[in-house]
This record gives sequence, structure tokens and C-alpha cells, in this order.
Amino acid sequence: MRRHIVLNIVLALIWCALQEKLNVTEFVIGSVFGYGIIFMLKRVLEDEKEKISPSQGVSFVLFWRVFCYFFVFIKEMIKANIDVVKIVLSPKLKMTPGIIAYKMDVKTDAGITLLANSITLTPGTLSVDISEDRKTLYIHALHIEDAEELQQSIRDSLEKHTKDILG
Amino acid sequence: MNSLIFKTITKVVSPILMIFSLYLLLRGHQLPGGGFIAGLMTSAGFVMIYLAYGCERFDFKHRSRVFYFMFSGGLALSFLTGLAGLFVGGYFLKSGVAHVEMPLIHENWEFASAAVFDIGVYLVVCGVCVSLMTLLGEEE
Amino acid sequence: MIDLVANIAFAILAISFALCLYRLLAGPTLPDRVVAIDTITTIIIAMIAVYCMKEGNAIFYDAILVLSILGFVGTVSMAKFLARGGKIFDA
Amino acid sequence: MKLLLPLVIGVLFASGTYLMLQRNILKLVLGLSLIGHGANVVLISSGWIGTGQVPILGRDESMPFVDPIPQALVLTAIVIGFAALAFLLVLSLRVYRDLKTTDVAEIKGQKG
Amino acid sequence: MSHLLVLPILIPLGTAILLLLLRFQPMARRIVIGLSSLLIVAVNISLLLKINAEGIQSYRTGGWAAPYGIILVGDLFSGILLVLGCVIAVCAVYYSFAYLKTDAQKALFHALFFFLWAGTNGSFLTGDIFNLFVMFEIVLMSIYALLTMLGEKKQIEAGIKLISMGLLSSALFLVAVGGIYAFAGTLNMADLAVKIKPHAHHPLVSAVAMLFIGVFGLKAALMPMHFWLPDVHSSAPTPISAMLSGILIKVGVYAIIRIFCLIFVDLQGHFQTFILTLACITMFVGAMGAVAQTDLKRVLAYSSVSQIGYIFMGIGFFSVAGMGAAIFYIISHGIIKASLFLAAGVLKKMRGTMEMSEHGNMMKISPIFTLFFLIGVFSLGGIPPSSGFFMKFQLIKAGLDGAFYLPVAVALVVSLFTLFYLIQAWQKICLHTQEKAPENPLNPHLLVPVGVLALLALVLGFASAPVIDLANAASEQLFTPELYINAVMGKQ
Amino acid sequence: MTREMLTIILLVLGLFFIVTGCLGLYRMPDVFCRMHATSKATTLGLVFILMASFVHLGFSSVGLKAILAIIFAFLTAPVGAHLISRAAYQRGVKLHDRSVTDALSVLYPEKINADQVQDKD
Amino acid sequence: MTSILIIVFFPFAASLLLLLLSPALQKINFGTRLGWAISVVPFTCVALILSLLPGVHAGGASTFHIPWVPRYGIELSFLVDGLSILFGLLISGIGFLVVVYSIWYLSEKEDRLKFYLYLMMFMGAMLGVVFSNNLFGLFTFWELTSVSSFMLIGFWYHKDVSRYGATKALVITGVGGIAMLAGFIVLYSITGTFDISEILLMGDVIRASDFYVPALILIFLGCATKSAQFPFHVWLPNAMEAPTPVSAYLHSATMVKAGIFLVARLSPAFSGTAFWTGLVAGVGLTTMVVGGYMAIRQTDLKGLLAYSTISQLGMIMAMLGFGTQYSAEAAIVHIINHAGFKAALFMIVGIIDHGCGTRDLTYVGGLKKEMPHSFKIALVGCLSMAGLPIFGGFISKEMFYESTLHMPYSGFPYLIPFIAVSASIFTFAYSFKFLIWGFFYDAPKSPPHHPHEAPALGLFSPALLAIIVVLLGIAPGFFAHGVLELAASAVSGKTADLNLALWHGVNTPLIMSFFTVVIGIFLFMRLKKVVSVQDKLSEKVPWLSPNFVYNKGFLEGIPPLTQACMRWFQSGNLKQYLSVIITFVMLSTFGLSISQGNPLTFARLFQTELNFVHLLTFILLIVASLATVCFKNRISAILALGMTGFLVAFFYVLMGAPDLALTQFLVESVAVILILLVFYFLPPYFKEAPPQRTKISDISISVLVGSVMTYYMLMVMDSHLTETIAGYYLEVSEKLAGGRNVVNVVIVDFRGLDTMFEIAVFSIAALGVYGMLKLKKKPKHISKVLGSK
Ligand code: NA
Ligand code: NA
Repeated sequence: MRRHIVLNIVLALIWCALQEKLNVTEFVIGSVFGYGIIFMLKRVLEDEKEKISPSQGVSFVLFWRVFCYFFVFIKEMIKANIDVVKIVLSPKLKMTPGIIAYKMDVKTDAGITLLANSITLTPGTLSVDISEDRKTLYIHALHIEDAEELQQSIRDSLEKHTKDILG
Repeated sequence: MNSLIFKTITKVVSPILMIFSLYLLLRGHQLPGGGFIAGLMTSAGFVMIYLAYGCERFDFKHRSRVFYFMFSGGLALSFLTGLAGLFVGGYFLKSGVAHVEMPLIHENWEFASAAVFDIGVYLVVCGVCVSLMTLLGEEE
Repeated sequence: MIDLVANIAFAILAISFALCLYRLLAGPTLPDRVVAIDTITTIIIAMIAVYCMKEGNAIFYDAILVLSILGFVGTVSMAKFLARGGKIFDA
Repeated sequence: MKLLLPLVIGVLFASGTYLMLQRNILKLVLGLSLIGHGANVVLISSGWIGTGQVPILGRDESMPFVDPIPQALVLTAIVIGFAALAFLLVLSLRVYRDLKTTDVAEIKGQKG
Repeated sequence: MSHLLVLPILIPLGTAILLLLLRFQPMARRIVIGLSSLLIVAVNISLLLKINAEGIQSYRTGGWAAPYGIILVGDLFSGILLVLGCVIAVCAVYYSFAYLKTDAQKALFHALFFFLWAGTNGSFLTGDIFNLFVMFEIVLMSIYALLTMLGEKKQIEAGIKLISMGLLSSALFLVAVGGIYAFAGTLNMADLAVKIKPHAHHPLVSAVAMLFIGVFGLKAALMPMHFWLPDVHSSAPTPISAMLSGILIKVGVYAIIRIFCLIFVDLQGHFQTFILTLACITMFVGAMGAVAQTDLKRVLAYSSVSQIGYIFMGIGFFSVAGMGAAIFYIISHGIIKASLFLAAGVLKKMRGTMEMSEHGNMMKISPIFTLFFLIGVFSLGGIPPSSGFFMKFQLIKAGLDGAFYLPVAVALVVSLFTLFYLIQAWQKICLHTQEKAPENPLNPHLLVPVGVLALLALVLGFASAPVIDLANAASEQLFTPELYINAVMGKQ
Repeated sequence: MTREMLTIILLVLGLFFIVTGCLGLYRMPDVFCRMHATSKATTLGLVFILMASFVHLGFSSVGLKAILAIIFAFLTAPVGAHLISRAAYQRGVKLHDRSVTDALSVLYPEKINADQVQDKD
Repeated sequence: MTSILIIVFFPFAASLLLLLLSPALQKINFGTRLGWAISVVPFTCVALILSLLPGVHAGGASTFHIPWVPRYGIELSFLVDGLSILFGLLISGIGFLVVVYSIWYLSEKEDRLKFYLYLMMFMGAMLGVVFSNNLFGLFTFWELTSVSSFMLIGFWYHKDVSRYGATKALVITGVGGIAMLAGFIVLYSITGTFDISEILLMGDVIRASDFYVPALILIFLGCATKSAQFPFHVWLPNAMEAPTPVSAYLHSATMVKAGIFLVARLSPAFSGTAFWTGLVAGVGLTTMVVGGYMAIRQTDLKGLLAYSTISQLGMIMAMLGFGTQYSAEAAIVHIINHAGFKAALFMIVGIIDHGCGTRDLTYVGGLKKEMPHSFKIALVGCLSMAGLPIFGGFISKEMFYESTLHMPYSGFPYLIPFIAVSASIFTFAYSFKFLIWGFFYDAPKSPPHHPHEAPALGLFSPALLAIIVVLLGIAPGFFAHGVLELAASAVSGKTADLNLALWHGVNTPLIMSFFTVVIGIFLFMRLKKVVSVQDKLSEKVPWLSPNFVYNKGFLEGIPPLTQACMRWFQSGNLKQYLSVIITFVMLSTFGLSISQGNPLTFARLFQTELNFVHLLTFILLIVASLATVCFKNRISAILALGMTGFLVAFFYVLMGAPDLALTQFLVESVAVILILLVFYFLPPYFKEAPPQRTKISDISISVLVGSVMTYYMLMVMDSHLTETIAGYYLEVSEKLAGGRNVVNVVIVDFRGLDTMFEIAVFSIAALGVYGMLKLKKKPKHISKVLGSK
């Protein structure tokens, strides 16, 4: 329920943004539409399995963690791109690709998704699949000199921050 | 078994898509948008849900009647707008613009009958597209 | 100035387009082609953005939004079609 | 580059026609879609008189507007074409189910 | 300004929408269908009377003046076709209640039927070339749906052919509209006539005119664009076959007449030989096709092709008399052919097939059916005093007056074949002995519309003078395009 | 002037990444590797171009739409890549010869492998 | 003049009454009473026609009009003159006798109701033909005679031969009818009227006209087919499948005489030219010879009479063709003679058929003893037919010979009399064959049942006719001054003065008659041998017979031929259909356009600004659409199509159409998903390797389409004539319609009707898809989606 209210507010804000007017009238209209949409999509918005909600509420800490995540993400992203540029522009395409399995700690849908997307957007890795039990993430990587090292680096940087935000 | 990632993304994207489509619908008279575009956009949202969750989660099969009455109702709405033009304005499909002073917020709002017509269009397009999807998806 | 840059941008985007086109035509597998189309969608979005800058006109920005979502929906359906032997409306 | 446009339309129609004349029903569908694109391009180009700005009023009245009428027409045509395409697709599904073929040449129906 | 002109579009459209909403109330649907059918008949007839009394009517939809809004225009020709259409449609609707089996079928059928009706009426009334496209599309789309809804194998086969050609023709329509808009910068047909008049012999105008012939000719089944017709007419549900042959192929004819009597008036000479050639080929090939058939509905379908050739011959004379003859032909053929198709449907209901060798004994089973069928046969064969005689007579007279001896000769020879194949069909069905008893008894409800139309064909022969005068008045109006242009562009 | 410079810099960056991505699409040995190129470089390139247009056209006219588009790009591009690569794997598209490990093969022991032979669907 | 209305419409009224009462009548057993009741109708007509006679005697012709289609001068108008009275009397008089005869002839199990219904309709139509004063009234009744005779001939419709005969009659007379209609219209273009009495006064104008020959040929075609003239005579023998009263009626006095009547009726307007004589007399004489030649071969008595009728009709036609006053008189006299003896003989054949169960001379013979009364009647009839003295037939044959001797325009003065005599020899021979073989000689085989004489009711009508035939011979003056003179003057246009007598002294005609009889007897003696020669001849050259042409050429030849043609032409192959259509449209578009001149000037074509972005888009579009064609894999093709769609959308962006671009992007994506959904069910592209030939033709058609479209588009881009109407929308859409997005305003406001119907189209597509996918399934399933409760 709480999540629906948050979503409703977000939708109302998006509406205001689209209207390029931030006032009470537009906000009310936006939330009415938002309510309608949420009501209509109620069943879609439910969680996949039993509800595993994010551990903490909306707080300043969360914002800080999001910021941290964002920072790490941007950093990794730029690294990733330089990496890709290097490979693509190198005359001989130096690489040792392969698919590795990665045990996740994050449990929530949102967490898994965020992690997987982050992994895709960051250096040399691409989320290919998730196991049935939602514990293993299969990652295609361009450079597998040492699978353990790769897993550890993901665990340290991306997954830590993801867990902080979305459990 | 569909991808969890995709399902989660759908939860985020589809409401945004819907509100964006409503935005396109209501401003269509002033800027690019309007009934067709918004209707197609909304149906794209439903398609996304269908893609992510299949028929069961949203229960497209049992809601098909809703979509049926959505497009027939949309047709009726557009038609009645046209008829209203005939009775009020003197010509079939004659449009009118009303300026209404809204209570509480004291703003002057502009209501165009053409916008109502456009909402009918929206309902038809959306209803038809989703009905088509459901019919074919059910075959699948 | 921006006009010239935009034209150059178009040229570069066209080169990128051609590269994608090569992948689309050459394959060799269907997922390759789907990736190519997905990238082409991105290029078209970029082209519209550049066109907006060139014309100094934000009217086509909605097209960018629409295309970025629709391109995604298209890619997903294509991927599902390939993965499941055709069933795309399967949970 | 106005001169190239007729050529583009010619190619759209020619490739559409070629596909339409193939034996596979899917190619028929694709061909007719291409022809539909070609027709829409003809229609939109009928208002092409040079450069103009988007026909949305109230922003900058200095430049001439492009002709809005062909746009409205094409919009209608696109929607109708889409409806017909959807119908044709489902019909080809029925063809395959009932006649057990996707080969147009085998859908003889009644001769003579 | 009276709203009478918009009602022939509004009522069926509103009815169709209402029928969609009343999806689950069969009784209510029945009442709505009955009431609105009668209302449409009343409206169409009073519209024709009004046009006859007061001249060409025009109506501004949305209140926008020509050439900016879509103008509806009713002249005598369109009035006549409206009335003809509603007569056939009412019969087909009545027929459909007994013809269709389940309620689900009826619900879908009737909604689609009224959409079709609205589109047909709209095609006759619209004064805007692009709106004509939209009206054509609604007609076509309803036909696609009605043709395939029962899902018989033959219907699916015919459907894929029709829709492919339909899509092709729609594309060509758009191409033509694009060309003419680029040329004249307007879409209103009256305005187009004014704008094009000084440049009538520009090559683009001829190209556009030819594209329109291609598009409308396909709807009208003009050779060689007729290929869809035999399959579609013979496999469609019978009420739709009656509508198709009775009025819907005439929509294409109407459009050709309209553009050549309004927009491309000065191209009449340029196109005359072309149209007459096509007309002769159509007449002849259609008749040959009909002779070759063993399936009754296909005989009738090919016969429609052949008769379309006659109508185009009348058009191709480009004279008041020829056009008047063509208009009368449209009326008369519409009624007769609808009656014959509905009669064929009666047989189909009885034995489940249209192969003539499977039928027989109808003289014994139902003399009254035999009589109705025979009236249709002789009317179409041009035996006086049926209306079929006057339709051929006027055509031949117009041809000889205009010194078109070759087309007239073809028409005469073909009319012999017409009589021959129809008599053969009648004999096979009514006179031949048939061992097998029919599976179902004859449904008297199905016979009512057959009889009404057959008798109407007779009455149209006995009391042909007013109708002939009306057709010729319509023709004169068509050859005075200034009247139309003034009604649209002048004071409204 | 700075605004124009910024625009051009962002634009050039964007174009650079897009071209690189496409070049990767062109050059990489198998579909998974190609997807590395497109999912990262092209997305980033697009984001840069959107930012360029945002800067050029100003907040008032493009406003939140550019930001929305950027968010969409970040949200959808990796999901698309994920779904395609998964589909490719499920279809039996073989990894490049130089690949060292294939941990996913436990999940799909029976691969269709059709795509390798020919481009069938 | 109301009596003329009664005369014509009383039979129709009776017929209509029978039709309306048939449900009620079917229930009661009316027996023979119906026949007696019906006989009132022709009897009344006879009386009424006779009552008109004094008026005609006194003041000549009179007319009566009922307007029908005034615009074309079409009306029902009636002309009462000698000719129409004569024919009217024949029709109603013999009609009365036939009805009486039929009371005996038709057994209980026959559908008498229907018989009288058709018969009365036919009689009304015949009376209408002869009394019409308007060519269109005449044509109407004329076609009605075809229709009702079709019914009568096919009365025993369950028999194949009956239907064959009826159809043949209808088709052949139909050909003539159509030609005649054209002829009437040509005649109208000469005279400007359809009124017969006016036309008859315009003979000089008609004969001088350029259209005289076509009009004559066309109208004569109608007459010749109706009156069974060579080579259209083939329908008549097959029409003998009708019940005998019908044959007696149709082929003696009525239907076949309609053609004769019309030739007679129009001869004042047309005759008197060499062409007329050549055509009418030529055809008549040929028919006479052919009919006689065929008649002697027959063993079926009805067949014999049928060919005899053909021959006799030829003779009358020939006399009308000679075009002299005398020949006209002769024709009139023979018309009434022939009607009398032929009706009597037909009725006798009916009696024989009844009595013996067959009418084939192989089985029937020596009936003199068993059927004494019939024999007497047959004797009178045959002798009159053979043209022997004291009977009417002798008088008219003499007159015929006489007229052959004085015919105008004859290049060969002896040829015509020679033909006349040889034809009459045949006549003599077959008359004797009927009489001697039927009543004297014994037949080789015995009939199904023992012959017995008919009762008085059956003999009444033929006997009365026989008496008239005798009276015609011995007291011709009574008839001549009563009605024949009037009729003859109507035909020749001059006042006739008939002096009919059996004995004119020894003159050339008598000598000709003498030779006729002598050679006739000789021929009759050698008949069997002659017939065997004839049989051999027809075996060797079957195609010589017009019947062969009708059967093999028309009935059996045309349907298979058309079937073969249609199977090739309407092959059911969609590809062929589409190729033909698109090729035709494109070629004619190009042809009709270029024939108006070339609009393109190269200098202007290249005066266009170069826009780099456009160029790029165009090139990409071309590549994308070609890629759609080239892909062998359907998913790839779909991808390429999607790319084409996106590029088109981008082109819309370049054209300044944001709404369009948005719509196109959306539609294209949704369409791709739809296509994929459907693809799930369909198999991948099959391995198709089209033959090189098809591939080349496909490519050439495509290239044709592409080039014509390119040409068309070059024209379009080059010919913006005027200001478009767009300015108005840009000006008012904000002020009057309250919208700044002009495209949207146009869609929902200015062109709202388009949009209204467009969404209807959209809904229809969904309904259609629903119907296709759901309606055919089990009812249980239907209820789930959109279905009933
Ligand atoms: Na819009
Ligand atoms: Na649209």
C-alpha cells in the first residue's frame, strides 16, 4: 500500500513535469490519473513471490545511499566504455570471453533487477540469465582471467550499493 | 518462465507509459499527440504487461469484455459528441469550446468538445489494439 | 555552427547506421540481427535528437520518448519470439 | 534532394510488388505493407513545397508552415492501413489453419 | 439547411454502435434493427423526394464551409442510389434473421452490416475525395469481416484474395489523392472541378484519372480488375452476396461516374475508347464465365461482372441518354440481382450446396419460388415488360444514337448468352428431377424478400416511366456539373 | 558561447560512443560480445546526445523529457541486451571459440543449436 | 374501343386469375369443368373481334393508346385493321378449338391448371402482338409469346427432350428477339416514332434511308427465327415435345405465324426493294425446300407435320417477299388455309397418339378401319396440304405459282417457279406419306396398344376445321370478302380485290400443279429409297445441318470452351490476379498520361536544393526496402520491414510532421508484435525456388510498377498548380477551433467525419478478427471472449 502511495506521488510529479507546471491543480490531476492507473494495474504491481519489501523506509540515509550507488555506477560505466572502446578499436580484439555464474545476496525483485542492469552497463560484463531460484546470476564477461576475482569485484562495488538501497 | 528483470522493469515503465499516454491524449489539440497516438501508447503499455506477465497476471481473458465495451463505448462517445454538435451547434460534428471558471482554484479552463471526441478515439484505439492482442494471445 | 556540426553528426550517425545495417544483413544469427535493429532504433533516436538541435525545435522530443519505449517493446517481443520458439505472450 | 524522392517511392513500390507476387503468404503481407508505406510517402510528399516549420501555432510565426492537410490524411491512412494489416494477418493465420498451407499458389479457391 | 442529408449516414452508424453496445440483448437488438431500418428507408426516400423537388442539397459537417470541411452533397444520382441501397439492405437484413444460426453470429453480423450500410450511404453522399477513401475503406473492411466471419473454407480463400486486392487498391487511391492534392491543392470535389478545369489536359490529371479508374474499377469489378468478384460473391453469406451485387459494386461505378462528370469532365473524350473497350471485354468475359459455371451463385456472380460491363458501356457513351441508361441499369440490375442471390441462398439453406446438379424439383417443391426465380431470370434476360427490358433497351438506344455500333453489337450478342445461362440455371434448379430429398425444408421467411424484390423488378417494368424519367433527370444533372459546384461552393 | 561549446562537446562524445558501439557490433566475434559493445557504448552515446540536446534547447523546452528519456535509456537498454542474449543462448547460439567458460550450460543442457547451422526461425 | 382491351387482356386476366386461385383450385377436383370455363375466354374474343369487323369495313383502321414510357414514345397502343382482325380471329378461333380439344386430350393426372394458365398467357400475348400499334408494345407481347411458349413446350418438364426443345425454342427466338429490338431502335432512328401506323406511312423515307438495310436485316432476323425460317428452323421439330394441343395451336396458327405477321405488317414500309425481295423471298424459298426435304424423311407423324410447317411457312414468307399485290393476297389466303388444315392434322396426330400409344409410322398404319372419322378429317387435311382441288390448299398453291411467275427483280425468270414446283413436290409427297402410310399401309411393327377412335369431344375440333378447309375450297368468296381482302390491303397498302375461285381455266399455274402431282406421286412411290439416300447423306456430312451447329457448337461446344478459357483466365491464382491488375493499371496510367504530352523538363527537375539529411534518409530507405525483399528468413524480413517503417517515420520527422512520426513509430512497433504473434502459428518460409521464368516476370512487373510510380511522382513533385487550402486552416484553427496543433484540429474537427469513420474501420477490424477466430469454435468457448452469456 505504501509503495502505491509513493508510486502515485511519483506519477503525479511526472505529470507535473510533463505539463511543465508545478502547482496544486496539476498535482491533483496527476494523482487522480496516477490513482486510476495504479488501480488498473494493481495486479501487475504486486510482487512476484511473497512480499520481500526493502528493509528501510524513505529517509535521508536512503538518499545518500542512492547517491553513492549512482556515483559508483557512473564511475564503473565510464570505465566500461573506455574498456569497450579499447577493445573495439584495438586491431586484434584482445579478449577471453565466457559465461560465469555469480551467487547473489540481494533478494528483492528490484534489487536483482538493479544489480543485473548495473552489471550489464559496467565493464566487460553482461547479465545473461538468472537461475530459477533467483540466487545465481549468469554473467557473460569479456575478460575472464580469474573468475573469482571478477565475482569479488562485483560483490564489492555494485552489489554492496545495490543491497544498501533495495535489500 | 519469463525474465524477472523484465518483469520488474515492466512494473516501473508501464505506469509511466500510461501517464505519458494520458498526457499525449489531453494535449493533442495543442501539441503533437491526440487520441490515436495516446491510444496506441496505452496499448503499448498493455502489450508490455502482456509480454512480461502473459495472460494470467492481468487476466486479459476475463477483461476482454472490458476492452470490448471500451471500444464500443469509445465509438459511442465520439458519435454522441458529433450528435451533440448537431443539437447544440446546428451541424453534425460541430465543435464547441467552453470556458469554465473552475470552483475552488479560480482558474479559467477551456473545454473543447473536440477533446471529448478525441477521448472517444483514444478509447477505440486502445480497446481495439488490446482486444486484438488478447484474441491472438489467447490463440497462442 | 550548430548546423554544420549537426550535418557532420548526421554523417557520422549514417556511418553507424551502415555498420548496423551490415550486421542486419550479414547476421549470421537471428539474435545478431535483433541487436542490429535495436541499435538502429537507438541511432534513429539520436538522429531525431540531432535534428531537434539543428532545427532548434523540441517538438519532436516526444518521438524520442515514444521510440525509446517502443523500441524496447519491439526488442523484447523479438527476443521472446526467438527464445520460446514463437510464444511471445507467455509469462 | 527532391529528385531522389520519386526514386525512393519507386523502389518502395517495386519491392512491395515483388514481395506481393511471391508465393508465401507472409511475403504477401510484407509486400502490401511496403506498398502501403510507399502510398503514405506519396501522400505526405504531395504537400512538400520546400522547407517549412511544423504546423503547430503560437510559437514562431516567422517561417512558413508546412501543409498540415497531407499530414492529417496520412495519419488517417496509417491507422486504416494498420487495421487492414491486422485483419490480413489474422486471415493468413486462418488460411494456414484451414487450408494447411502458406503457399499462395495453393490457395486456388475455385477455378474458372 | 436541413439535416436530412446527414441522416442516411448517422442512423446506420448510430445503429451499428448501439448494436455493439447491446451485444448481450438479442431482443433489444431486434427492435433496434427493425426501427432503424424503417427509419433509414423513410429518410432516404424523403431525401430523394426533397432533392427532386428542390435540387441538389449540400450539408457542411462540423459547420465548416467548402472547401475546408467535409461537405455532404446529395444530387439525384446519389439519392437514387441511396433509395436503391436501402431497399436491398432492408431485404438483406430481414433475410439474415432466418439465414444466420446462432445469436453470436447475428450480433456480429448486424453490427457489421450497419457499418457497411453507413459506409455505403456515406460513399454516395460525400463530396470530398479523401472522405470517399475513408467511406470506401469502411465498406471494404466490413465486407472483409462479413465475408470471413462464418469461417467457411471458400470464404477464407476468397477473403485473402479480396483483401490483397483491396489493400492494393487502397494504396493506389492514396497515390491518386496525393497526386491530385499536389496538383490542385484541395480535396473537395467541387473545388477540384473548378481548379482542374483550366488544366484538364495536363498529363498528371490523366494519370490520376486512370488511377481512380483502377481503384474504383476494382470495386466495381471492371475487367481486368474483376478477379475477386466471382469468388467473393459466390462464397459470401447470401445476404452479403445480395448486397455486394445489388449495391456495393455500384459504389465503384458511382465513384467513376462522379469523378468523370465532375472533376474530369474534360477528359471524357480522352477516356472514352478506353472505357468502352473495357466495358465490352467485361460484358463478354463475364457472360462467358457465367456460361461456364456449374455453381448457381457463381453463375450469378459472373453475371454481375457481365452486367457491370453493360453499365460501363452506358457510362462510356458519355451522353445524357447513355448515362441515364446506365443509372436505370444500376437500379434495375440491383434489384433483380439481389433477388436472384437471395433465391440462391434459399436453395443453399435447403441442400447446403450451390452446385446446380445437386438441385432440382423446385417446381414441385415450391411453385412460388419457381415463379420468383423465373421473374428474376426473365428480368435479367431483358424480357419485356420487366424492368430488365428497359435497362437494355435504353442502353442500346443510347448506343445507336451515339453511333457506337460495335459496343451495341457486343451487348446484343452477350444479352443472348445472358438469357441462355439464366434459363439453363433455372431449368436445372426448378425443372430437373432430383432423386435426393432436400435436407432442410424451405423456410418461408427467406422467400419473403426474394418475392418482394422480384415483384419490385416487375413493377419497375410496368411503371418504368417515372423511374426512367428520374434516371434521365439524374443524368442531366450529372452533365450539368455547374449545378453541383454551385450547390457546394455557392451560398449554403 | 560556453553553452554552445558544451553542446558540441557532448555531441561529439555521444557520436564517438555511438560509432564505437556500432563498430563493436560490426567487429566483435559473437553475439554476446557484440552486445557488450551496444549495451554500453551506444547507450552512453545516446545519453550524451540527449544531454547535448538538453543543453542546446534548454530546460524550458525539453525539460524533464530529456531526463525521462535518459532514464528510459538506462532502464531499458540493459534489459533488452539481457533478453536478447538469453534468447540467443536458449536458441543455442554458440559462444565464440576463444571463450573460456560456459557456466550457463548447466541450466540449458539441451540446446536447440539450430541457429548455428542456419539462420532458421 | 374498350373491346380491344378486353380482347387482349381477357386471356391475361384469366391466366392471372388461375395463378391467384391455384392454391384454392389445387384442393378441389374440378375435372373437365375448368376446360369448359376457360373456353369462354377465346370464344368471347372471337365474338368481340367479329364485332369489330364492321367498323373496319366501314372506316378502315383505328387505334387506341395507353401511355407507358412517354419519354421514348413507348406505349401500349392497338391497331385494328384487316390484318390484325384476320390474325386475331385465327388466334382466338383456333384457340377455342384447341381448348375444347384439350378437354378431351388432357387426362386427369395432367396439371390442367398450369396448362390453361400458360395457354391463356400465350393467347393473350399473341393477340397483343397482332393488335399492337406500337413497336414496343409489340415487342413486349412478342417476348411474352416466347416465354409462354417456352412454358408450353416444356410442359412435361421432367422429360429431358421437353426441356431441350423448350430451351432451343427460347434461345433461337431469343436471338431473333434481341436482333429485332435493335432493328426497332434503328427504325426509330430513321422515323422518330415507334407508332406502327405512322411508320407504315413513311415507307419512302425508310427505304431511302442509309439504315434501311441494317434495320431490315435485324427485324427480319426476329421474324425469321420466330417463324422457323432456314437456318433457324431447327427449334420447331424439337418443340413437338409439347402436348399435342399445344403443337396444334403454336405451330399452325399462332406462334410461328407471328414472324409472318410482322413481315406482313411491316411490308408496306419495307417492301418494294430488290433487297427485300432477295432477303425475304430467298429465305422463304430456301426454307420451303429444306422443310419439304426434311419432312419426307420423318416417320414420326408430328415430326413430319413440323417440317411441313417449316416448309409452308417458307412458302408464305416467299410470297410476302415477292412484294406484289397479288403475292400479298396469296400469302393471306395461304395463312388461313395453312392454319386450318395444319391444326386439324395436328389434332388427328394427337388422336392417333392417344389411340395407339405412339405416333411413329414404324408402328402406326392402316388406321382407316379403326379410326374412320379421323381418317375422313385427315383426308381433307392432307389433300388440302398437298394442294389438290376442291380444297383451300389448292387455291392458295395456285396463287403461289402465279405469283412466282410475276415476281419482280428476278434475274432468273425460270428459277423461282422451278424451286416452287420442286418444293411443292415434296409437299405432295409428305402429305401422301401421312395419309397413305398412316391410314392405308400396314406398319412394319405393331403399336403398343390396339388403336381406337376418339370420342366426339376429341373429334369435334378437327372436324370443324376440316369443314372450314372444305368451305375454303368451295366457297372462298365468303372468306375473301369477309376479312381476307381487308387483310391483304393492309399488307400491300393498296385496296385488294380478291376473286378467289377453284377454276381459273388452264393456265401456267395449273400446268405447274399437274407436274407437281405427277412427280409427287412418283416421289411418293420411291419414298423409301429416297429416304435411305437422305440418311446416308446426313451421316456423311453431319455439319451441314443447322441442328449440328446448335447442338455441337452451341450447347456442347460453348460451355466446355468457356470452361477451359475461364480455368485459364480465372485460374484462382492470386499472384496472377495481382500481376494482371497492377500491370494493367500501371501501363494504362502511363499510357493515358503520356498521350497528353510529357510534363517533365530536365532543367526543372534538377533545380532542387540538396539536403544532406534527406539524401541520407532516402538512401537508407532504399536499402531497407530492398533488404525486406532480399531476406530469405522471415524474421529478418520483418526486421527489415520494421526498419523501413522507422525510416519512413523519420522521413515524417523531416517533413515536419511530429504527429505522423509518433503514430508511425507506434503503429510500426505494434504491427511488428502482431506479425510475430501470427508468425508463431505459421511455419517458416518454405524452401521455394521459383522458376527462372516467374522470377524474371516478377522482376519485370516490379520494375514496371517502380518506374511508373517514379514517373508519376516526378510529375507530382513538378506540378503544384495553386495555393493549397492549407492557409485557411493555419489561420483559423486557433481562433475558431481552439487548437494550436493544426493537424490534430484538422483530424478531430475540420475532418471529423473522416476520423469518426476511421475509428469505425478500426473497430470493424477487431470485430472481423473476433469473428474469424471465435465464431467457428465450440459455443462453450465463445462465451469466454466477447461471447454470449
Ligand atoms: Na493528433
Ligand atoms: Na494515428
